Amino acid sequence: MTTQVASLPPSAASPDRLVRLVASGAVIVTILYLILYGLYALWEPSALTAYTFGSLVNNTAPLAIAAAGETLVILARGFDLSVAGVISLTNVVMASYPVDGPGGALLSLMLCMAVGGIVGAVNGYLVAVLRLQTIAATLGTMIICQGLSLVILDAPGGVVSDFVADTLTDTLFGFVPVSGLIVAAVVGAWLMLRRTDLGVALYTIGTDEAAAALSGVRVARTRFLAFVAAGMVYGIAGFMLTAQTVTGNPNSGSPFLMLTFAAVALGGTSLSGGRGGLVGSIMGAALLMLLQKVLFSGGVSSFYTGIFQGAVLVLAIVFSRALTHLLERSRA
Amino acid sequence: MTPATLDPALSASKDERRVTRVRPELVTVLSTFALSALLIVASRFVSPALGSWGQAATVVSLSSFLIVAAFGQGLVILVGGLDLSVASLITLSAVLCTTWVGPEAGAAGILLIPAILVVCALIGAVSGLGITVLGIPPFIMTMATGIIVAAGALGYTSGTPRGSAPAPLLALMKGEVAGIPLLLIFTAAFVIAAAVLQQATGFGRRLYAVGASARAAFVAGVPVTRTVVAAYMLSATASGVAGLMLVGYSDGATLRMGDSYLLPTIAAVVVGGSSILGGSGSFVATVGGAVLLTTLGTVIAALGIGQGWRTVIEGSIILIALLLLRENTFARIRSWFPR
Amino acid sequence: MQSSNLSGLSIEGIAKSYGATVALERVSIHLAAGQVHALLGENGAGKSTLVKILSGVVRPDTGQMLLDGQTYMPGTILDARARGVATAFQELSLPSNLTVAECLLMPTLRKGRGGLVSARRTVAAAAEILARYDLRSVAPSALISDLSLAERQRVEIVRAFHHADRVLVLDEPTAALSDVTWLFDQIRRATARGIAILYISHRLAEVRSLCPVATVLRNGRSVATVDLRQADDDEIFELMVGHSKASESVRRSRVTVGAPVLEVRGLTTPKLADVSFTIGAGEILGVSALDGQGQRSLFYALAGLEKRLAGEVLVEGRPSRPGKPGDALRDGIGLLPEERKTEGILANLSSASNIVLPILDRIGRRGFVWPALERAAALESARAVELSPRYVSFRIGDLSGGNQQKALLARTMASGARTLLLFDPTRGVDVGTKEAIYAAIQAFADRGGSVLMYSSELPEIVRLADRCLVLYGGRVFTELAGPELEERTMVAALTGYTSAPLARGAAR
Amino acid sequence: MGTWKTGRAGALTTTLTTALMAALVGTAALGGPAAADEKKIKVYLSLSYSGNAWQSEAANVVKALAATPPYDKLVELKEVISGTDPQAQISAYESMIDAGAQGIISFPVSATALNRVVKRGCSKGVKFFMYDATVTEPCAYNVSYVTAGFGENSAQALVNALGGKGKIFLSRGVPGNSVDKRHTDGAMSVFKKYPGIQVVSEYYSFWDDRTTQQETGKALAAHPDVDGIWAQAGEYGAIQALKDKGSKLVPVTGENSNGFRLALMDPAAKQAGLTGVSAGSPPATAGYAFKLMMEVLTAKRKLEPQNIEYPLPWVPADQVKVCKGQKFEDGCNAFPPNVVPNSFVTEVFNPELLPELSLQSALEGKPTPGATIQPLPAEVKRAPDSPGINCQPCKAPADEYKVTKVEVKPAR
Repeated sequence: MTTQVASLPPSAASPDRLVRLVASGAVIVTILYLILYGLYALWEPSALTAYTFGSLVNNTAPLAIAAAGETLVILARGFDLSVAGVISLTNVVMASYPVDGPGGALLSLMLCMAVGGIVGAVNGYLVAVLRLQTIAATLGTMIICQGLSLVILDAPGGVVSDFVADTLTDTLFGFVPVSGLIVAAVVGAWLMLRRTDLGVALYTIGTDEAAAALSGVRVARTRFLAFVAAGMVYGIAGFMLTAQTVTGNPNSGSPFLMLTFAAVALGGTSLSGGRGGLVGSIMGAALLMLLQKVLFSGGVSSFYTGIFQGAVLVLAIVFSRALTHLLERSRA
Repeated sequence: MTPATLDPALSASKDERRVTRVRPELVTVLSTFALSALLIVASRFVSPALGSWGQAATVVSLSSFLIVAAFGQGLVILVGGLDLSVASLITLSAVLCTTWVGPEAGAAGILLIPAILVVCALIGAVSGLGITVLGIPPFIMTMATGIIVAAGALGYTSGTPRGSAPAPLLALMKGEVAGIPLLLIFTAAFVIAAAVLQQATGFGRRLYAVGASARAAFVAGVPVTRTVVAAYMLSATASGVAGLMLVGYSDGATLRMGDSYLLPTIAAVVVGGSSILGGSGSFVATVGGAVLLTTLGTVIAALGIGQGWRTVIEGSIILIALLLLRENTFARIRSWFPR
Repeated sequence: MQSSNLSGLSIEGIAKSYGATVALERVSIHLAAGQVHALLGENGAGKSTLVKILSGVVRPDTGQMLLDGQTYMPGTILDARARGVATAFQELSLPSNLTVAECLLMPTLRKGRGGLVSARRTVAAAAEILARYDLRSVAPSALISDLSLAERQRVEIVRAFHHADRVLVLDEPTAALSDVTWLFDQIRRATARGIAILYISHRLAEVRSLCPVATVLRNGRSVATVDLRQADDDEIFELMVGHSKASESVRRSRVTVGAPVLEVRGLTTPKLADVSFTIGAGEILGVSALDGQGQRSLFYALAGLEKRLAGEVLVEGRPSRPGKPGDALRDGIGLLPEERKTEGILANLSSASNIVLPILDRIGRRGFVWPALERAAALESARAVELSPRYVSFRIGDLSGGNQQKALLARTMASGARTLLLFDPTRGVDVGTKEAIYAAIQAFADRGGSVLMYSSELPEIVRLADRCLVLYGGRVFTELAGPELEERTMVAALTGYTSAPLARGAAR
Repeated sequence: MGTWKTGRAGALTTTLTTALMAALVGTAALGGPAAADEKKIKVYLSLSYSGNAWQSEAANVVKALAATPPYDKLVELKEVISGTDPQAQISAYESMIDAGAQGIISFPVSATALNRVVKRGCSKGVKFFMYDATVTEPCAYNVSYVTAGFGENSAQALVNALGGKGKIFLSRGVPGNSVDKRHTDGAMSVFKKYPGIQVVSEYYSFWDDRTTQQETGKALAAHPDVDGIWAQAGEYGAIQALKDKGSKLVPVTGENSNGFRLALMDPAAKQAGLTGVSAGSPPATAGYAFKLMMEVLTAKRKLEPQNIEYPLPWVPADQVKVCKGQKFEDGCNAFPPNVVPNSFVTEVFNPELLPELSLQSALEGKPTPGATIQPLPAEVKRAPDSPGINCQPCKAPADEYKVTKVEVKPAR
């Protein structure tokens, strides 16, 4: 090498991984969660009981899992509105075709994931192969899923098997909520996925699709699989929602539409793809659900709840940006 | 074809490779309107009373709100954002209109209508500043302003919006001039003015530039922050106008007035061929998208089947329309007609 | 000329159209194993399309390719790699979120326990690859986004070498490299192993030192394959553009330098220390430096893109403290940015929209900028840089790099700024376009404008500049003018008198 | 966004955040749980979405009653709006139970999804009083008109007005909602009996005036020759859509908006062909449920959890009478247009059950000056079983869709 290399700034050494980790969305949103939980416990001492925590986890699980699925699509630079449709659809399917016992629960779970996977495959085909814009294609499939939900169940009702209703909302050893374990399983699957070629490819096409293609990443296939995987995860969310509400409702998915995106964004995942992760989204969902509790225990109610919710949403993002900025500056 | 040797015919440095000149946007616009017309005509099979001018008039009046609100949404999408506060701002302006102005408003009361739009624009400015200055993702920022505004409207009215529409708005929505509905004239004027603003002013061109690449536009000297904030202000104002029109249409305000417009505004923009990532699209195409969606709604409403299947058909037709409107489709159709 | 030969890659009668746009009409080339074959042509001649076809990104409409006698028609990058064909792309293709190691091994990383990706093994494998190609200075675990442009280019090249067992395509591999010794060494080692190399560069000197033969592409056709030892520059140039070229390398005629236009006093930024200079009306001040000596910081600080820590800037006597490029424009300073792709073009928009962006308010009538007005203004600006009128209504992203650069230069000049900051205005640009750009810059100066120009190519500075600042370590190392302003002195100054002359300087 | 300039926004963001976070924590701390008055009965009002007139009137009458002596000294009422998402309401109920609620009066957004948390509340001694909408959990009290036969009675009235023959629209509520289904099933049980009645269009109006207007407009484009409209809430929009189309009006049955009632008594509209019945969901149910709950909580009444039927309001066109004052007095049942908006739901009053209320209570949630709480009649009317609405599993009575309010004319 000639001298000029020596005169260059040294090739960026392996960056400070710790700082990067701390500045990542997941950690910041967890910090925020702990702060808010502290506030909640301060105002509502029962917040620290296993029961309250368990029911909070139960309440959070469907949104957290739905947000986890959405993250897969968003990382690959897409929007998936079909999350609302899949949750409604799996919910009414489960309530219309209940199967009893642990084996039945497993069968239902498989069925939900299959339904979600099929919807995801349709989305994936429309987006990755036919090259429709993600938001437009998934809007179409969301509407179709909502229609199908109404066809299957035209009014709330149906039957949910006792095993699903009771066991999945129970706690193990008195303090481990089963729904939390399911969320943990999703996280586990994600951590495995991240360490596969597909996982790396997912981030890469979200960052720079053209460069990814030139690096040998099969962009269409990766995006297709991201939608399929996301659909299957929404299926799990629908399954958990059914376990919690013990009923079928053709509109049950609608409230999830905006909330999943909010959870993903709160969790530090960039809505323009390539940056973020699934754990952050799950914590983002948990934060949103906790917020209701904190506002209630803080005595904020009635009309003004919305104002606080909106403000906290913005502040959470600003806070995480500021923290990232401070950390980066301290590193520099 | 010439062999790979020096060819005298090539000595002049002339590039003879042909290039397409048909603009895809134009094709999108024509296709959306053609599809709408086709749907109206085809709807005769659904009900004999359909496919008439009466139905077309219904479509125009029902799509006018969507057209106005989608203009704002389109501007925001053009700069690479998304406005989720559309629904709340429609509601807010409707509520303020019936409470501030009301049916018996005199000249002074009418002056409050611009004031309502200023309130909307200021809220849009807050969204825009949050996005540009604080760097909050548009999705979250406008969702938050939406939630806050909705809560504010709820608190302001204690849940019950009072009053009804001022006379000028009633006249706008229901009146006629020389046999032509005033609403049609207003909508046409709005579309022209809005299309000119977006396509043929410095501000409009800068919106495209920012949407194409905010960084490159910034380096080229475009005041990016100001342009983006202005887009959000205009979007909020357009939502406000849509809210006022809805007050005139239904002679009153409800707190859920705007709820059913959020997704349709986005759908109209996207069906009109704009990229959700910004930097492309035209307002006339968005109008086509809005008209197409509304036509679809009226035709499907007349189908004698259950709501579930109706919804399934609606979703399917949206997907089919999107597939037909793809650029590939145009390219293929064009290849059938060699010049 | 090569006769048909089984070993190597034969391209026969390839054509490709995008819709109604014809990119390649008929191209035939034979790449012999173990030989470096140059591909020459103006921007827009169809080189990128040919590269894409060879790499498996697009399929040709007609024609065939034979690799060692077997049909070669890759459908994907991976197909191409499987046959031993790999490309180092001009628009670098390294996803910025990946580490160097991941980039080198994508799409299949090294696995550890349970079939999961092992970061350790991936890094180890990558370190081995980097070592094999003498690029130990880049850490395999570094993120691409943390690398300099030159380092990225090197990684891109190493990746191509790593995957190219039979054929290697190098598309403008030296665009971001100040030093080419390393690359040339690697090329020689590869040819020694019998690899056929297609080498694309705008730098004729480079091409001559590497390649025995060259194929010239013009308007989508391969017009000739020439033995470079027997063809002089003018002949090649004539083949490329279709007419003979005006005499070159005339030192610009010196007009009298007018009153100071841009005065910089003690400018300091985090990467720049106490830089002072003055440019007069009609003067072109060159800036020369090795990679990363603060030249970018200098340009960006003047244009309002970077914070200043100290110092004063006067434009025609008035202080200029731009907070953003818009302010700088108002002060009369226009910047041609470094990274064309990310900071220059608005890829989705037409060239016309790109060109008139800073002057929208001026060209409008009563505030309306009708498409006709935009087009007229753009055409006028395009003329100054010899941008073909037919490109004005094209989507700029579809144009070749050279034409994009012309459009950007047209934009900067049309902005009305009296001081232009041109950062490497001819990067990745072909000979014909270079001439047009030189002419435009000279004309601008002749009209009394002042220019601050950084270039990675020394002859360019020698040819255009009246004086030249040499930056080293963020400081003005020396200022060269008059007879001192020639390549040998500059090479010495660039390295701070520390080392042997640079390869490129020596090659010229 | 925000990435076109580098490293500028950072410092500003930091400062702002610190300030804002401090402010937030500060406000939150100040607004922390008010020191609860130990002696007062802790009651929560859980709303779905206070977004339409009906919801806010229902909430207002509860608030007004809670502030009417002697309850103003007895009860501490807190309102929580949780939206239309069952999960949010589950979470809200959980919080209320944890916060030591003694009674929860609520509009439940789902008949079944809340059962689990309701059951848990019951086991902790919380009394749940559901108004209008219902839950199937037997430990809750459901107070509702839903079983009182709105659908079949109004359908029969429409059939009678049309002489058993004609094309009609069904303007329904929210797709996939059990109350909408109950009403529509009831109505269809009547329409099916008349071969001359032809349902030419069926659409969903989400119980909203403006949506009804738009959807009716679409249906009118396909069927301009419609003879009658059977509508759920939002009926005033149907009348506006008819007016938008031209001069001809047709018989319309619908719910209780003030605009609809005024239209029914408008001579010009009557001339143009409008007639019908105003019936349906009364916000007054909330007030009745609240008073019942308070009587149970204060041990003035012994009442096991059960389904209680609130009487169906029934005002045919010829019985609409405009009130002069602030209440329903002398048999009046509508208000002048300048007093309340068209969307105002008139059936917020009940002279016998809720004499404490006035317009001010309904619109602003304030007690009527001088009013005191009057005891309720001792008797409550038990509601029949309605599977999936107020019980599960159970069987509906054979005469579930019996028409009670009008004469059943035989089909021709």
